Amino acid sequence: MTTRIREFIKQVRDCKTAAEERAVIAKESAALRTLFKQSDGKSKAASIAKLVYLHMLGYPTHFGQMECLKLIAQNNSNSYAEKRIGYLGLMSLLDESQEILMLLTNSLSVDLNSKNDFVVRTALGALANLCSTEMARDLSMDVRKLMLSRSHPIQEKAVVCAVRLIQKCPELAVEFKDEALALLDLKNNCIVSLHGTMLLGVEICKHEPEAVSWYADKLDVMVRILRKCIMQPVVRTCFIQQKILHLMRVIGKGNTDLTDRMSDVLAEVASKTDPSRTAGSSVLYECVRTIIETGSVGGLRVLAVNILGKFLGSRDSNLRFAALQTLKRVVNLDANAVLRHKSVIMLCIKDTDISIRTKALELAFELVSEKNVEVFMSDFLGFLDDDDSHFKTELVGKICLVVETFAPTPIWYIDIMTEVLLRAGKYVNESAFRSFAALISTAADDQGYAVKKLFSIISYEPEKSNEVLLILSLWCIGEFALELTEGEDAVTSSEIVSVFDRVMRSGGSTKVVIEYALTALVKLSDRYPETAPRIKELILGYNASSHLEIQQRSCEFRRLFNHQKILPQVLEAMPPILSGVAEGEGAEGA
Amino acid sequence: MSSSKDGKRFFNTTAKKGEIHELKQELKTPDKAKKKDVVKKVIAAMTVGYDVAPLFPDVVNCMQTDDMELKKLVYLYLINYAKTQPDLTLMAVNTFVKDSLDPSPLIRALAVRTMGCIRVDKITEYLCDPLDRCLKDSDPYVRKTSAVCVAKLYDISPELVEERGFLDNLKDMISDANPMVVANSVAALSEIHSMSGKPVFELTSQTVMKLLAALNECTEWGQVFILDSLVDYSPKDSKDAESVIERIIPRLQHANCAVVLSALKVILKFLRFVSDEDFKGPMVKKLAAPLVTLLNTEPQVQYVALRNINIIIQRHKEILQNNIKVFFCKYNDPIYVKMEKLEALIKLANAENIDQLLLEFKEYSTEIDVDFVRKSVRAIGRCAVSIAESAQKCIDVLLGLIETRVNYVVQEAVIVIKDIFRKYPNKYESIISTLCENLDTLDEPEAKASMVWIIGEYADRIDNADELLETFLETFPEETSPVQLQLLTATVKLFLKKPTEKPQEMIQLVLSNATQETDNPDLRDRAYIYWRLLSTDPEAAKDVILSEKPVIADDTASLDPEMLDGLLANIGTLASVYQKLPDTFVARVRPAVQLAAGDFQA
Amino acid sequence: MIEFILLVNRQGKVRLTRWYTTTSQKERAKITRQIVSQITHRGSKLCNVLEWQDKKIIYRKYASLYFIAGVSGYENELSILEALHHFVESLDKYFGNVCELDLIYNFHKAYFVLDEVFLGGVLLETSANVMEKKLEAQERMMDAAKAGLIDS
Amino acid sequence: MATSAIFILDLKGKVIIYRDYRGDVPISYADRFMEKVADLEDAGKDSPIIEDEGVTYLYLQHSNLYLLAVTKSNVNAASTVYFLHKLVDVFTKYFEQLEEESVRDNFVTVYELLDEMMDFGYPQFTEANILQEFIKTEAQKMEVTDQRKAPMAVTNAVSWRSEGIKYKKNEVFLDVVESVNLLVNANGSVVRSEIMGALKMRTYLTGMPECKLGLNDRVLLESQGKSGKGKAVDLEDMKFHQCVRLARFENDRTISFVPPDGAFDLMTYRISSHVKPLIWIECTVNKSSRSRVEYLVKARSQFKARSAATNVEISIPVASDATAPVVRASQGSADYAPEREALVWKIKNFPGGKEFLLRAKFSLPSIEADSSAAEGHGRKQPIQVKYEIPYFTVSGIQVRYLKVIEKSGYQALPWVRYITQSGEYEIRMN
Repeated sequence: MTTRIREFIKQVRDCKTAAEERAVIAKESAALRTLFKQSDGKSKAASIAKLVYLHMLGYPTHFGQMECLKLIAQNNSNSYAEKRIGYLGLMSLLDESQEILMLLTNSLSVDLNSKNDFVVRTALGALANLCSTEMARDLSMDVRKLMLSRSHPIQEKAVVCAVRLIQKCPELAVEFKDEALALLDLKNNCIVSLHGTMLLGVEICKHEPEAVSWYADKLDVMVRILRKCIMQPVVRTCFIQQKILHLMRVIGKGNTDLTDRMSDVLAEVASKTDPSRTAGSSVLYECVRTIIETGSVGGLRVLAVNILGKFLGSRDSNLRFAALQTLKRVVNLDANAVLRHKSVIMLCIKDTDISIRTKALELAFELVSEKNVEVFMSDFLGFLDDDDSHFKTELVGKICLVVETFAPTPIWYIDIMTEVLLRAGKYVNESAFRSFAALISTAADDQGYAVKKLFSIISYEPEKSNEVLLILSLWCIGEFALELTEGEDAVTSSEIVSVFDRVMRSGGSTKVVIEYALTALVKLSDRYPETAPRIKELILGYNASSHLEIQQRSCEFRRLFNHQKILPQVLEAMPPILSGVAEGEGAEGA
Repeated sequence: MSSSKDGKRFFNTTAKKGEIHELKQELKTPDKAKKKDVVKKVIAAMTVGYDVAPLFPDVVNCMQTDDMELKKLVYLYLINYAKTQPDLTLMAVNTFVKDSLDPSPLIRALAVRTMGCIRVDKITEYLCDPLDRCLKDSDPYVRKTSAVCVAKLYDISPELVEERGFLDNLKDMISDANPMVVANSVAALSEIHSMSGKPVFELTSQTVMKLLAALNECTEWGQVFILDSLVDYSPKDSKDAESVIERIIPRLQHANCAVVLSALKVILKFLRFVSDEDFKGPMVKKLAAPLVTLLNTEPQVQYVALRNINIIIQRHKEILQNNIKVFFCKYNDPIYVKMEKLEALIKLANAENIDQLLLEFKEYSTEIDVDFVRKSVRAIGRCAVSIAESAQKCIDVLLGLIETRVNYVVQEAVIVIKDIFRKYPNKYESIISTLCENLDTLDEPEAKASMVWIIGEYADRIDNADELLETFLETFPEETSPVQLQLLTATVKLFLKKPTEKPQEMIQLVLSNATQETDNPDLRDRAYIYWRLLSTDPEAAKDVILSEKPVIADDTASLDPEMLDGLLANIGTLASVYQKLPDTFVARVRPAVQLAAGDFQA
Repeated sequence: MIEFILLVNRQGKVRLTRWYTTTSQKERAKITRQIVSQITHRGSKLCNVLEWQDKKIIYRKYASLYFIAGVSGYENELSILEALHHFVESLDKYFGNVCELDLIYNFHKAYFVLDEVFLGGVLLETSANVMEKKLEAQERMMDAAKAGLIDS
Repeated sequence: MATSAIFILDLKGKVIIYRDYRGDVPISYADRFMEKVADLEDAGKDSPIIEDEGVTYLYLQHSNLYLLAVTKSNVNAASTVYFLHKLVDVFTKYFEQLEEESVRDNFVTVYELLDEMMDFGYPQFTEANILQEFIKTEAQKMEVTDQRKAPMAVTNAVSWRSEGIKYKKNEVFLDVVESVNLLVNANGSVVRSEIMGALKMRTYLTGMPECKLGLNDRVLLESQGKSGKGKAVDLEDMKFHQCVRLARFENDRTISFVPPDGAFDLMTYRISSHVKPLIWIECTVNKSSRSRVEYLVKARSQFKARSAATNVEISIPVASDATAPVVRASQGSADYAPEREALVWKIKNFPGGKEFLLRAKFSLPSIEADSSAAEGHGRKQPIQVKYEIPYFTVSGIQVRYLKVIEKSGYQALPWVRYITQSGEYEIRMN
């Protein structure tokens, strides 16, 4: 026997442990399965509601999916109530990946054409929430018809449903042209379906380039409605205003004539909206985005940037977040205007709120250029000791990128990157590592500087160095060892080999480190023949390694020693790595 | 945002306001029973995370009481908030000192115990006199508490401990008549010894005798302290070692698993000093039963035991070789226990038990937990590599598993078969065709790299090796480095073995991909070296690249002997669970000590 | 668009959930757990937007209940916040001084409200008053169809 | 070297009790712990010992609580984990049920106990019966005793028994309980079998009695040259309660002890010699279509007809989404237990040398469970069997004598019972 739903919920709530809960659920699920099997036509609505509850708690409900369909397909006096529960069940239990949806299309089609408005509305809701590409194609005609329904609630749902169908099946965008534009032509524009109409406009424009001009022709209508909205309390109209502003942004992008025609009303919204409550500030925020994205110039843009400045100085962290996010877009248009807020932005990076910090960090990096990179970098390096690993990954990734793009000199590049490798090597990704190697390989004059620096770092405590620092250093030493054994603070070849020895023995060294070490060693043996016996020995140690690549290298290199004649040729200096050769390469983590 | 204010309207429950103030008023009550209730409320609030620090003076005022329970509550409060209110805590000192002179040993001990937990410099000085007194108390309960207090004090101020000579007190207490006092003193000394990095506490054979005497009589926990300290003692000679072992061996019969493991640790260490093989042999046999019984405990304890067993059998495989059945996985074993049992089975596999083991591994390979299944497949491969005479059987099982076509099973099988090929060259290659049927299911780097290697290595035996490799080459730029490296080598091998038109095209493509089209320095190095070899001296290239490779080493006993010694000395501890030496996961407690250690190195 | 709406209490118990993208049940549970553990640890004065993987998590707390929206793309975060508030107001009007227990025992009704406010990942009804009328009408329709189909 | 703090958390990770011993792991680490546990569970890599950024978490779950020990040093993990289990024992003795509510209701007692059981992170004293003499819950406080005195036992060599216990009638009850663990492969071959034995004692004795127990232990009998008489057993690994003098046992295999008052486990032992499975099950599964399944189960008793197994319960796994099984059994009753995903077949009395049959039919839903939704426990359930056979031990172990000597010279009556029961009795299914 199944229990009444209220009692069932109470039973579940009374469970003290997860095991107890599982037991209660298992019993109830078994009872439901038995009930579903008895096809006595009794109402199963309550059981479907229980399924929704079970699903919400994360338990399997697959056994009840067919029941939902059966409930929907019923057409008797109770059908509205039962259908509604049936649809609720499906919307919770299913997602568009399940095949059972194929069976649903027919029921939906019937219900969309029902004489009962409530049934139509429920079906529209289910379609919008569950829509798959096939359903979108099969049912688009029904929806188009309903978009012009005289019932407002139906029309409203149909419009949003259309948005959803286009999302699922973009080629439908054109088909909705007539209805979409007709909505804007309706007399006595009812504010209610306007929201959906604008949404639909945005969606159609996204997929159909032509559509921008259809809507551009309707700009006057939009401006008129927007003006009307401004006169009313913002809480009532904020969503509509935002959507109009959004559509204006879409059609105005790159069209100076159109943006000129919008500028008055945009200025009006920007100056007349009261930002003290979320409803108002959300409109203001949307307006600013539209001004900036459409590329407005002059006073209007100054107005927009000033509003963002106010947001940035606000005590409300949501406004600060919005400002940081939008200023990032302003940087391309007018970096100086944003740079004026630099101190506040840097302060935000130290905020206690990770959301604000990450956004501020992104913005700060947008601001970096050749001119100011050194100043910014000293700030950035200061954040390296942060203990949030997500933040640090972001930070290090961005530092590497900036260094690569704006480094004034190779020496500076080398200094900054070694510091980053030393302090946060495990956050340096593979592509940054490769760019750094490429830089060293091309900066002929500074290779000595780089290799000496790296050698001194890893020879101090090789066991404690991180993998990226190690492989970079080993590779550089293998390639540019000659720079190391010459000039001031020269080291001997045997000292170099000793460091390799330590690195390879250290329990913490990974397979990749050993691979790099082997190749570097074989190069060294050619540069410094006196080290060859010792190196041979080291290499030999790996010839029975169970790791494929290590064994292959060890065996090959060992054999190579038998061909002394060709060694110098085979192991001569590698050609410099020209940067940007491998744009498409997957940059997996180091 | 202002609308968050109107948000308060919804879903609201009654707000708690002025609670602290209310408690403050209530604490003033003269009624003793009521006072205790209020302090309980304060502690309850503290427990759920309210900041009740503002009540500090009011709570401390309740400290002078005859009510034991109230006193304990106030002390508990003090421990929590002393740090935030050092000055006010000073107010409590007098009561502490008074309590340390109380006629009741429970109160004396409580005072000393609590004072040691208050980590406020100013207080610490006041602690010394009472501590000094209590270390010599007539009641053993007070003495055992005071012994621990010395360790507490050392943690706050090592200087004070040395100044006041408390270390000598502790050392004297090893001769105490009460076993618990001995045990706590030894625990405190051991910790101080390792914290200070100085030879504070060295065991002599006399102390060891005293400890062994106390061992029989103290609580189970005290036994653990004593046994753990004994591991630092190095016996004078074989006889000395034997006599200690004989005294400790009864501990293996103890119901407390920590006592058993710590006893094992000492015995295993001391056995290394024993030269008499007639003593050693039977002794080692005695270790099996207690280890096996540890597998009939709670899962968490089993886990610790299994991690330790997996260390012990790397040195003494013989102990458990005849007991493999106890490591068979049961339905209710948690996954962490199953994984460790499996590991033990792999380590204990030999030619005699392999048939039975293969049946088990096969059973596990059809389980649901992916990691467990993978490890089971890998286990079969590892057995094939380590037990030559069973390789064929293992391969048969693996082929059976490949037939299930379960994606991750196939990938894992490919990975281990590659190792089998390298262990037994020219023996099992007939199965290559079966492997080749499953190319399209491979999507993990390690499995892909293994398959590519197999194709390259046996290019001359696989008729369509070029076609197979070509399918992998299509995605060369997107592959991970390990796969790229294998593709590079395999293509070179193919070209050297079959220098026909197609391989020639392929080698061009790979070499240009791996030199000009990449910025991976390692891959480039490899490719250039191949390229130069091929262009300067193709015969040498053949000699170098296609050279015979030695049979791969068996890495079942993966730890090196030095590491293993370190872990064996740490049986029962976290180091054994992590299978890492303590200094790799324990942060140095004291910066001062760290400096000293640095000095020592330089 | 809004990819999902989530309503959980401070202990992480799910009270309402609606997903507008294809996500397996296991994935849903995982995302829910991760988000809840992050959000419940955030102080009350921090901002109501949290960047998480490729999404923005926008949430508001009402007493012990969190109303959460997972959003992808270039959305107006402040607008989503206002929309969540709008949803809460609708619930309040419908249940009359709504409390967590209403949502627990009448979860199906709460879903009906949710599906009138948000549809397919976008805000549907923007007026609280119209909303109230619509729900009332549906309620009458339900009653007319069959009284007490689901006991409550 | 020692535990930094002990936490008691609810299942959502909310701190109920936090007892800080060392001040180096603050309360906020409870959050990190919960995140880590959830992450590992998600990845199917749960472990009772977790390391994260230099802090180690050792924990176990008991009813709706987590008991958690944290440390930053290389602690004795065995000791710490075992200590957590001891905490469960002690709290359970104190509060009867250890769960969120009982901890909240008795939090003052919990703090007092944590104070006495551990000092500076070193485990100290965990004998519940002695602790109860000077730390009492609200409910126990009615009887007034002087709480200002620690019982002698806390620091005594005999730390498990107080002095001055008095009984009018001196009695000892000894239960010899043997459990048979069995693991059988799907093909019917016995993979593993062993006997786990326990001697459970309840003593009601006056004063400080000395007890001596004699068993038919082969090693002992042979050393005394008595191996010829009667049957002797090989007790492989004996583990004793801490009251037993281990050194004495090591010397001459004498089991001598001063018992605690009341109930305790005197010893456990293990015998891994092969035993014939006492109840044998065969199960044939017939899947006629994707959604129709039939089971045929045979149960046979393989012990002498004069004994009988009681309360036999055979649990046969079925799919978690099975619908309405139809079950027929030749003996006893069989029911579908969805919470166990099994058919449970109960037979009250199962005499030796008999065979019974069970047939079951059930269907599965036409729509298959989304594999990701079925939170599979990652294992295939075996057939499990429970039973008890009174007046019988598989090993043939016998108590030869139990002597009680007390200086007052009273006579104590020993009562001995034998029983065999199923242990982990698993038969794997295909």
